[in-house]
Formats: sequence, structure tokens, C-alpha cells
Amino acid sequence: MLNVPETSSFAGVEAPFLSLSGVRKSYPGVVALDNFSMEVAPGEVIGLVGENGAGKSTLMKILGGVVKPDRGTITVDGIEHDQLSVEGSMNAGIAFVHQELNLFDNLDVAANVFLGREPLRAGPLKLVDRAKLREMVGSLLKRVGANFSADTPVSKLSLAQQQMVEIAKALSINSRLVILDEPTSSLPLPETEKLLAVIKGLKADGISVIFISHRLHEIERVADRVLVLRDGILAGVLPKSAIDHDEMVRLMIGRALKARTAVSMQTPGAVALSAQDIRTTTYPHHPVSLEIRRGEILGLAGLVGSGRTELARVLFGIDARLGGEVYTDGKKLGLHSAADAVANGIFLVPEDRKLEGILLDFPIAQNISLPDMPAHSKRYLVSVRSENKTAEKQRSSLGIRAPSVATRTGSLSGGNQQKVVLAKWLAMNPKIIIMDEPTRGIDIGAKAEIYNLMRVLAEAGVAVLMISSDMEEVIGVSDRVAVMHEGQISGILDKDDLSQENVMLLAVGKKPRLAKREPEGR
Amino acid sequence: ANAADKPTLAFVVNGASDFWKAAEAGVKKAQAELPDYSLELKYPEQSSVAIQQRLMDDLVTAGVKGIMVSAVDPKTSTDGLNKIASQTALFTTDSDAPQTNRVAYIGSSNVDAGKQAAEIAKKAMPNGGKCIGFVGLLGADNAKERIQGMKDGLAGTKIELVDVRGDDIDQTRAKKNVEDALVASPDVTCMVGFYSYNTPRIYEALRDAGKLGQITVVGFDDDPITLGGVKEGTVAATVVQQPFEWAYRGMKLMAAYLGGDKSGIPDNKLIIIPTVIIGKDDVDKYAANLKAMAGN
Amino acid sequence: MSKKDIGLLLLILVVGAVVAAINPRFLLPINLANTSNLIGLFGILSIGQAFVIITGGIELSVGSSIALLGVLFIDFIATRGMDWPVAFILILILGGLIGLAHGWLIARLKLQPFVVTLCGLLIYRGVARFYTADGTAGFAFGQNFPTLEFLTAGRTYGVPNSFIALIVIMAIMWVVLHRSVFGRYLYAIGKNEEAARFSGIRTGRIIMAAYVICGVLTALAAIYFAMYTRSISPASHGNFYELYAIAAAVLGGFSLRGGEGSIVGVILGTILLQELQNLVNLLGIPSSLNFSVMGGVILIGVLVDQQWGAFRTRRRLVRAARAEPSTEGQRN
Amino acid sequence: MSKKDIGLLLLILVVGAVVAAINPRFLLPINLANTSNLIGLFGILSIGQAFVIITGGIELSVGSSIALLGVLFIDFIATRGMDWPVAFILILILGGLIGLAHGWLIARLKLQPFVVTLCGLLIYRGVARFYTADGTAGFAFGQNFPTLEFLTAGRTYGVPNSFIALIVIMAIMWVVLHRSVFGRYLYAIGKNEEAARFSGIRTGRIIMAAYVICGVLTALAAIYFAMYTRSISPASHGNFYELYAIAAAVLGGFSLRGGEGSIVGVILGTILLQELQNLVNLLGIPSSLNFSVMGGVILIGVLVDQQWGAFRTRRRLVRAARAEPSTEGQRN
Ligand SMILES: Nc1ncnc2c1ncn2[C@@H]1O[C@H](COP(=O)(O)OP(=O)(O)OP(=O)(O)O)[C@@H](O)[C@H]1O
Ligand SMILES: Nc1ncnc2c1ncn2[C@@H]1O[C@H](COP(=O)(O)OP(=O)(O)OP(=O)(O)O)[C@@H](O)[C@H]1O
Ligand SMILES: [Mg+2]
Ligand SMILES: [Mg+2]
Repeated sequence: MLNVPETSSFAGVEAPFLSLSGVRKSYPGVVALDNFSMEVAPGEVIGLVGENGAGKSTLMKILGGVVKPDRGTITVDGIEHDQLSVEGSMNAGIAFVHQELNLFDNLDVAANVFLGREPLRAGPLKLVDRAKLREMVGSLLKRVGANFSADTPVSKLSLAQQQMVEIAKALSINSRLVILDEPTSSLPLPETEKLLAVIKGLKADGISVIFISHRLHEIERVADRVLVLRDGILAGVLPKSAIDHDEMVRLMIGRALKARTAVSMQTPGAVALSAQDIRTTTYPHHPVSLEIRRGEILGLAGLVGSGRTELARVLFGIDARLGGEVYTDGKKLGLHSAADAVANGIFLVPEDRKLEGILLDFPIAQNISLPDMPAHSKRYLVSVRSENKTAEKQRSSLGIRAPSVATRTGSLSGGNQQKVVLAKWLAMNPKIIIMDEPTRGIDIGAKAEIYNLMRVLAEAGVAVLMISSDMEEVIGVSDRVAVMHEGQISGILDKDDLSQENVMLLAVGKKPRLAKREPEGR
Repeated sequence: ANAADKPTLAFVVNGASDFWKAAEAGVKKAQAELPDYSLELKYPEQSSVAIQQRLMDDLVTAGVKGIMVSAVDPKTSTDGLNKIASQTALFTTDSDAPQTNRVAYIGSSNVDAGKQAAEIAKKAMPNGGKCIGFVGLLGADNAKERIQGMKDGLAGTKIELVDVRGDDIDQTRAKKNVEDALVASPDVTCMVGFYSYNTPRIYEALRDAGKLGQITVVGFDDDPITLGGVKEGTVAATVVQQPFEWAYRGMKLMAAYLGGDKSGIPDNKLIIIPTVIIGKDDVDKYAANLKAMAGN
Repeated sequence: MSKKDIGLLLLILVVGAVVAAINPRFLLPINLANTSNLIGLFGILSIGQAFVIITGGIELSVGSSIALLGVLFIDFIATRGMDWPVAFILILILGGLIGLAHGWLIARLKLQPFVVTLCGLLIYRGVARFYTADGTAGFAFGQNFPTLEFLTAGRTYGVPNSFIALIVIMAIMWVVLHRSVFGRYLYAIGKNEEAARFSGIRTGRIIMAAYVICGVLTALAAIYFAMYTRSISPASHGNFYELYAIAAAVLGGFSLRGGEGSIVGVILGTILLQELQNLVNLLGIPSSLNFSVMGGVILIGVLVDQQWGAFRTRRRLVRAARAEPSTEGQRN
Repeated sequence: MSKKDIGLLLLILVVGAVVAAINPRFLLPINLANTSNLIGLFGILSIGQAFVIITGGIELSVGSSIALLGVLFIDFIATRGMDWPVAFILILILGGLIGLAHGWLIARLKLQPFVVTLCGLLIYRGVARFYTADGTAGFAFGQNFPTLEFLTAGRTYGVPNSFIALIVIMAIMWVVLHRSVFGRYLYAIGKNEEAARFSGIRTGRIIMAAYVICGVLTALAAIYFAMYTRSISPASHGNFYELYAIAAAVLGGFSLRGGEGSIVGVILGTILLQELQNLVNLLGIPSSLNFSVMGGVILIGVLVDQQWGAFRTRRRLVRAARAEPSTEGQRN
């Protein structure tokens, strides 16, 4: 075992800007963080990794003043505190991008970025200086590489675009420490690159960064030091020289991870789902056609706002389509609501789990059983026993970390909530499953489990459509990859042509370099 | 919609209640005799000063020539009523507003009505008794005057009005109030229903409790159930006003006044149409009369 | 029964004990029967309201519906000579249709429940008043419907039949809300309609069903109220009853945000409200203070409940922190 | 002005034109002045309500507050002989305190706004009635306050001063809501209070401030109403005014979920409601139907607004789809 140091001190000579010592936070039934100590030096980039529920977000929330620790001290600039308040944290120069997005969709981007810190016009009335605000936000948006303007209403932005607004917001604070809690979980590659560049820029300006991510290669690229959390305890500290993917994984889960998922050996079966000339409200003039076969995993890649989520929602019947038809097993589907989709074995793991995926206030068991109530009831009366049995099975097979299946789902860590979303569909024998960013916020161990699971599903004849912005994932898991560009399928890549470069070329609307033949669907 | 052709006279009541149905009949009868006028009876949608004032303002705007009003709160509405009186001929009814510039008051006296109720009680309970009253709005003028009149009438006798319970014109509460009174004060010997719907609720609560005939019931107004009870002998008697007469005579008087004939207005500007006690012997005649009025 | 319900029950008992100590006649069987009759009437109403509130909606038109349906019922049987069972069924169907219309506007056309039912409040009251030309609908003297009267206003072994009806409805609705799939869907929709829809629940239908249930129960209550007062002046009949129903639900632990509450709670809420009304009369409190007493007790009830909950959470956390002294020792 | 506001304005003008065509007296200066006087009174009330609704709250007690504060105001100056400016200020302060109490219970003790203000509705009404012993508060004959009367019920060049007061308040509140930091925070809190708190906004204070503003404006309206009716019977004065205020806000585009709406909208909503009341009286519609007309128009207004939005979206999409026939051609 590794020798856990009392304090993870850094090698530099400067006085630490911030230090924690002996911090503990418990929730009913779990100790989220225990006896945690660390120091942050100016201009240092700390990578924070750990499995789902290891306590990363809890730690950050303590620094953000959102959660009060049970004990321990927080020292900022040499002043010791028992706890920080939201204002205290802001005043100390700590900026925060929360794991869960919290934008106001009744306000525009500019209002969101500077909410609580608006530039004021002279005078006692506290009127907002709107021109100055727009200008400041405009330059921030440019910095994070956003393609929308400052006065766009947030309600018109996709999830990834909202993520960028959150980042702009953190940058807007004249801060000394920026905390990024899984900022890349829904960002595609180019935007991720921009973010990593931003982090490096911050470092150069002497601003410290704490960067949480489950994409370990991102950590490898920017971190000066990596802290690994396991079950609320600091499991190890890796200095820059020792940062290594496998070592991080070993510290996180206590063992080495077995090789990445096996490539499918079987040939795909008949067409399970066929979408013909689907037109969505965002891209009404771009009909999309797509076929998914039984037993294959079809990846769907694309840039932010390329229309993947929209397509998934239409296929699931949540959004009305403007035209086109959906066929399953060659039969035309009367698809008017999600209920129709579910009845025909088409399931969706949605992008926004907090709003669409789960009921935060329901126990885990009831979330899992919700779509399949007829199976868990006799003569319209609910069978709690059958619910619990199913939930227990899913909990152990997916490794959902929770005191029991009666635990309120909202109290789980982000990754474990995602597993609950998966569990509710897996419990129902899917025929066709659409997963929109299925591993968003999921730790590396669980990711591997989910990939395995997808493969097992495929091998059992299920058609899987996986929307993902994680390039590694798209390339590593899919049998074929369709790429979307501005609402259209710009190409479909077979295993032979599947490369990071080709996906990117298609995603920006260029021709890929193909081994043998012309791309389809163009 | 063609109201503009003929001069319009309006009878504005103080709130929706069956009590005004007889007045409606009176207006109708007057209309038959006044072909040159168009008569209408207006209910404000709520019994509130502001809403009634607004209704009258709008009527004046619409060009009404004369208004006869049962003001929701005459004592304190002097200015509002004067504003109306300055633009049209204003008569008051039901409850007077003597300080205003109204042309005349036509109606009865609630204090006298209360005194008549006391007469009924004295006759029914020569040996004295303990009464509880029930009313819709304790604070309304007509309620206060009736209660005061009854207390005055009972002064010096062995009959006492110990309490009056209000129900805010919620009939469910009106009935429950009677039930609760039977529980809370087992020694009451008489009950008084001050508003038209109170007596029927008393009647029914007593019937449900099997106490009809054991407790003296004094009524006001002429709800069918009240009249039935009077006839049956379970309601001692009831004091009735004559809104039919107010409306019929009032509208004709107003028409005459507008036509230049001011002879019908007495010097004191009060035209009192007395309330009457309807006992067991008078009830048939009264009911028949009521029916006849409604018929035309 | 949840902790919340037990707290409310306790409050009811304490208030009852105090009243009984001051005026022992409070406990007379006849008083209990009278009060439980009204509990029956308002309870049926409140259960209906509860089904709507649990979806995160609100039904403001119940007072007006009670006036309109009551007027129609009395008019049907007293004036038009319709057989009462026919009229009875007809009124229930009408109530259901009103609920369906509201549900449709809310679930399909996506109007706000507050707006739709506020319009209902205004429209039905107006229609009822227009129907009787602002007069009163009532029975003629001596007009009797023995079976109907027994069922609605009669008593069995001293227990009002309206109260028995409430018990039956309560039992059925308890199963529907707390044990059935439909009930589970209602809670899910109340908590997060979007997520429920993403789970393949036909949320529109479920919401409409909730409003239909509310409409039918309101119609039933309307008949009971009509047979209790036996006379209806549509300008005032049922005024503010929606507030009573909502207050009962809220006292009983429902959240107006939806997704919370129990049938037992709403009944206890109704009982407390009726107890308060009874108390005002029995203790000879001026009737002008009736509303204030009611408002005061609701506020105190909700406040105590809330503060008690906060206190318990705090204590639990303190205890949990203390439970692991070993870690404490390591701290320094 | 937003599209929504323009639609509402159009509706107001169309209704006005129809009424004027049937009864030209609608346009008489005296009628317009009478109606704009009431628009002033109800407008002040509705703006107050709007500030609360935007935070996702609701203030149900305004009708009762108007009764209580009106009774006190008249009592202070007519019976107790207080100088009217002193009484005026005192009532505004009292209104503010009521708002503060509500805001405190809601923001600090986390009670539901509906519950707190429902209790307020009950309590203040009861207190007002108890204060006058269910009597009426009014001026004695000949009791006059020329300055006060001019300011509240007087007219300047035929324009009611209450309407002028509304214009001034509207202008101030427009800046506060749409241009100040405070206004922006209100919108943020209405959308997501938790997130607003995490943005470092002192949400508790802002919410309390919204209720205080509502309380003060309600108090001001209470004085105007008192001087308009010059007499207050506390059992009925101001009944249902909260519903008028809420209806005006909702018609004007506010969402009861919070975070949406504009000052112009709420004023237009008020104007429409008063126009409808005026119409019923002017066109000789039976006043029993007054409520129905109001309910019907609100429902139609909200429905048209909602359906029109849906229709426009659809049309835009269809047009966009047609605009690029080339893509369509590629289909096969
Ligand atoms: N509000 C809460 N109530 C109860 N338990 C909580 C609460 N918030 C977090 N927890 C628990 O605390 C533990 C740590 O959660 P935390 O969110 O910090 O994990 P994390 O490391 O951020 O995980 P992830 O990678 O999934 O985001 C988890 O077991 C979680 O269930
Ligand atoms: N509610 C909305 N209203 C209007 N436009 C929207 C809305 N949501 C998304 N869009 C826009 O629709 C387009 C497609 O978004 P969609 O979410 O389908 O993209 P995506 O490929 O899933 O990308 P992402 O990685 O951002 O999820 C984007 O341009 C986005 O800005
Ligand atoms: Mg986390
Ligand atoms: Mg997406």
C-alpha cells in the first residue's frame, strides 16, 4: 500500500495560497470526505481524480462555500477558517464551475456570466451598464472559443454551449484559483483543446487551477500535480514527473484496469431501426436518414450543436418531427410520444440527467422501476418487492455506490446517478438503445464496465446508438461511426476507415481520407 | 341595446339575493304601466361599496335618467351618492342616506322590523326565554338595525337576545352555526333568523335535531321554507318587508318626478312602507299574493 | 402514518382536549356527529384537490363548481322533476367533464393550472348566477327525497352518512394514491414532469385523469353540500371553499410544488380546520375572528412542523458526527 | 415592448373599438376618466403583485391587507384625528412591515409563499373585522381632507390623479425591474433560487425586498381604495382583489413559476380587466355574467397568445423547410 502523507505538500518555495487540513464531511450514511489535507500554490495546476462518489465534488463544494465541512480548517492567505461562505470564497478569489450546470435560461449569456457582479453605471440606483457588460462578455466568449453572441438567450444553447458559458463565467472572476469540476464531460475535442489552452494560459498568469476530470489523458497533459481520492480519503499524490495514466488508475480503483473492450467479432444482423428523411425543428431543411443494425454499436460524432441530441430526441418521440418516418424491424412506427418509443423497445439515455434522466427525489429503486411499472405491478397495484429485487440486481451489476436502493437518488454522486439512468433501461431488455453521452461524468472503471455492457447488449442482438463527444470512446467502442455536421450526416465511417483524423474532418464538413471507397450517405 | 331610444330608469340593489326577486316583479309591473321608459334592475356582482359605486358611475355614463339604489353602506357613501345625485335623479330604498341629496327614500324601517320581531317573541314566549340570533353580515347596517330594534323591543321583558352569530353569507356555516348553538347553549328557547336564508337554516337544523316545535323560531322575510314553517306552526311568525311595493311605487314615482310631477314627494322626503308580521292566519293570503305578483 | 401526520394528529388532539376542558359539551355525541358531517363534506372536496396538487397543479374553481353543480342538481330534481339517481349521475359526469376540460387545457395546451382554474372560478360562478338570474335554487316547502336525504344528510347509528362516504372514498383513494401504478405516476409527474415523460409515461393522460378525479369528487361534494343547505344562492355558495381545500392539503403536508403529500394528511388537515370552526362557536369567540383563528393555527402548524423538521435534521447530523469519535481523535 | 405586449395591446384596442361601436358613450371623457381611475388603483396593486410573482412567489393577502390598512387609515384620520400625512406614512410603513413579515417567513424560515400569504389573507381579514367589531369604517358627514382628497380622488385636466400616480410608479418600477441590478436578481431568483445563491446573490434579502415592495404598493393602493369608496366594511372590502392582481399579471405574460414578465405587461393586463368590467356595465350585460365575461376573456387571451406562439413557430419551420428545395430534391 501507498503511504498516505499527512499533507500533500508541493515542491515549490512560494507560500501556499490555500491549504486545507483535516477536512471531513459526512452525509447520512456516507463519509464523503475524511481527514483531507492539501495545499495549492500560486500558478499550480492540480489534477483531481477519483472514482464516482470518491468525494471530488464535495471537496470543491467546500472550497466554493456551498457545503460546510464537519471539521477541519481552510487557510486562505494565512488566515484560518472553519468554513467558507459563498461570498467568502468569492472574495478569496476562488472561481467555480460546478459539475451540474446552473444557468438561468430566462436571462441572456451576458447576464449569466456576470450575475452578482454586474458592472454598474455611475449613480446611486445600481443600474446595469449594459454596453460595458456586453463588451466584456464578448471577449470572454472569444477566449473560450464560443460561436454564439453575448445576448443569446441561454434557453437557445445546447448543453455543451452552456458548459462554455459556465467556463466563461469562471474566467470572468478576477480569480486566483479556478475550480473546474468536470468541465469537459460534454465537450467535444476542439472545445476541449481550447479549454486546455485556457488552463495553460491561467497558469502562465499565476492563477491556480484545480481540474477534475475522468478523462485522464487531459489530466496528464496539463496537471503539475495529481491528487487521487478514493472513498473520501487521499489515496495518493503524484508529482509532475510521476503522472501516468496507469498509475492514476491503480490508485483510484486499487488495481490495474484490464484491457479496453474487445472488438466485436460478430457480423451485425438485420436493420433494427431505420430513420428515413427525418427533419428536426432546429434543422428543418436537412433531412437525416440513418440505419442501425441489430448487434452493432453505431457511434454518432459531431461538434457542439451539430444536431445529434435533437436527432436522438426525435427518434425517442420526445420532440415532434417535421417530416420523415421511423421504422423498426422494417415496420413503420406510429411515433408520437416517448411512451410509443418505450412500448416499441426504443430507449433513450438522455444528455441532461438532472432534468430528464432521473427524479432526484425518488429512491433509486423507484427510479429504476418507473418506465416498467406494468411489470412491477399486479392488477394496477405496485409490487415493492419486485421493484427492489430488480433494483438490487442492477445495483450490483452496475456497481452503483449507495447505502441502499432506498437511498434518494439526488444524494448520489454524479457518476452514480448516471448509472441509475442506465439501470432503468437495462432492466427492461432494450431492443434499441440510444445513449446521449452515456459516460458523461463516469469514472474510468465504470466506463469500462459500461463499454463492456454495451458490447454484451450488442452481442445479445440489441442495436446501440451511442452519441459521444469523447473521441477515444467513439473510436474505441463503435463498430461504425456516423458523423454529423450542421444537422446532416456528413459521412459514415466503417471500422477500416475509423480514425481520429477522419472523424474530425467529417465533423467540420470536409472529406475524409478513405482507404478503399467513397463514403456513404453524402 | 337600444336603451338610448327611451329614457332608462335603474333600480340598483345591494347584492344578489332572493329578497330582490319581489322587487324585480315590482319593476316589471311598473314597466307595464310606463311604456315611455325602459326600466331595469341591476345586481352588482359583489356586495361591496366600490363595485356598487362603479356600477352606478357606469350607469350614469350610459345615460340613465334616474337611479333607485339600495346602497351597500349608505352612511359613509355620502359623497359617492351625491356625485350620482348631481347627474341623475337619485332615490334611495331599503336603507336611507338622509345626508345625501337624494330626492326621496322609499322603504321600510329596519329598526321597526326588529321591534316587530320582538313582538312575535313576546307573544310566543309570555314566560320569557333566551334567544340566539343568526345573521349573514354582523356589520351590515340592516343587520345592526334589526338587532338593535329587537333588543329595544325586548327591553324590560324576561326575554333576552344573548348572542348573534354571523356566517358571512355562507349557508353551510349558517346551518352549522345553528347546530353548534344547540350544542353550546342547551338552554336556548328561541332562535331568530335575521336574514332571509337564516330562518330556513334554523328550521332545517331543528328538524334534523328533532327539536322543531320545542324552540320558538322568529323569522324575517318570506323564504318559502319560512312561510311553510309559519303555516306548520313551527315558526312563530315572520316579519316581511315589501320590496315589491318599494320597486313598483318607487319606479312610478321616479317616472312622475322626471315628468315634472313632484306631488308624490312628501316634505320629509320619506315614504315608509311598513313591514308586516305574517303569522299562521295570514300566511295563506300572503303566499297567494306573492304568487300573483310573481305571475305578472 | 408518517411523522408529519402524527404531529398533526397530536395537534388535533391537543386542541380538542383544550376545548373539551373549557366546554365539555364539545365531546357530546351530537356535536361530534355534526362536526364529522362537515368533515365528510369538506374531506371529499379536499381529497379531490389533493390529487391535483400532487401533480404540481392547483384547482381554484372548486368553490364555483360547487355553486354551479349544486344549483343544477337542485334545479334538476326540485324544479324539473328529474329522478334523483339520474340527476346524481348526470352531475358527477358534468363534474368529470369540467375536470377533463381543465386537464386538457393544462396538459395538452400547456396553460398554467392557476390560470385555467382561475378562469373556471370566474366563469362557473357567473354561469350559476345567470342560470338562476341571481336568485336562489331551493326545495319547495315539504319537498322530500327520503332515500337521497338519508344517503346524504342521514345518519347510521348516529354517524353521519356523509362521514361514512368519506371513509369509503378515503380508503379507495388511499389505495389509488399510495399503492397503485397511477399513484406512483402522479408522484413522479409532480416531482419532475419532464423526467417522467422521458421514462415513457404518458404524462398528459395522467394529469388529465387527476383533474377528472378532482372534478368528480367536487361534484359529489357539491351534491352533499346542496343537500346540507337545501338552498343555494349562487352568488355566495361555496365562496372560498377552494381555499379551505387547499389549506387542508397544505396543512396535511402537501407541497404546492407537487410530488408530496398523503391521503391521511389531507384528511387530518380537514379535521383540524373543522375543529377550529367548531371551537369558535363553542367557545363563544366573536365570529369576526373565525378567519383569524383559522389563519393563525395554519401558520403555527406549518411553522412548528417546519422548525421541528429542521431541528431533527440538525440533531441527527450532530449525532452522526459524534458517532465516530475514533476519527475525531486522529484529527490533531 | 415585447411581441406578447403588442398582442395584448391589440386585444385591448379591438375590444374597445367593438364596445365603442355598440355604445359610443364608451369614449366619453368622463367614462375614460372613471375607468382610468380604477386602472390606477388596480394597477398599483398589480405592480406590487408582479414583483412577488417574478420571484416565483405569490401574495394572496392583498385583498385582506387592503381591508385592514384601509380601515386603519380611515380610523386614524377620521376617528383618531391624526394628521393625514402622518397616517399616510404610517400605513405605508405598516404595509412594508406586513411584506417584511411575509418575506421573512418565506425567505428565512422557508415556508411556502402560498401558505404564508393564505394565512395572511385569513388573519388580516379577521383582524380588520374585529377592529371595527364588524362595523363599517367611514368618514362622518362633512368630514373633508381637501389636499388628501385632491391627491387621491381628484383630477388634473380631467385626468384622475390616481392614474398619474400609476404612471409615475410604473416608470420607477420599470427602471427597477428592467434596468437595475436588483431587477436582474429578481429574474435570476425566480428561475432558480439555489443557483442564484451560489452566484453570491443574497437571495433572502432580495426576496424579502420584493415582498416589502409589494406590501408598500398594496398599502398605497389601500389608501387610494379607501379614499375612493370613503367607507369600508371589512367583511367584504377588497375581497378577491388578489385574484384581480394575479390575473392582471398572468394576462400580462407573467409565469407563476417565476422569472418571467414585464411591467408594461402587467399594466396592459390591468387595463384589459378594467375595460371588461366597464364593458359589462355599458353594454347592459346582466351583471351576474360579469365574472363569466372576465373569466372567458382571460382564458381566450391566454389561449390565443399560447396558440399564436405555437402557430408562428410552426409556420417559420415550414417556411424554412420550403426555402431550400434543393436539399429536398436530393432526398431520393
Ligand atoms: N447532498 C448529499 N446528501 C447525501 N449524500 C451526498 C450528498 N452529496 C454527496 N453525497 C455523497 O457523498 C459522496 C461523495 O460525492 P461527490 O459528489 O463528492 O463525488 P464525486 O467524487 O464528485 O463523484 P463523481 O465523479 O461521480 O462526480 C457520495 O457517496 C455521495 O453519494
Ligand atoms: N432549446 C433550444 N432552442 C433553440 N435551439 C436549440 C435548443 N437546444 C439546442 N439548440 C440548438 O440546436 C442545435 C443542435 O443542438 P443539439 O443539442 O442537438 O446538438 P448536439 O450535436 O447534441 O451537440 P451538443 O454536443 O452541444 O449536445 C444547436 O445549434 C443548438 O444551439
Ligand atoms: Mg462530482
Ligand atoms: Mg448533445
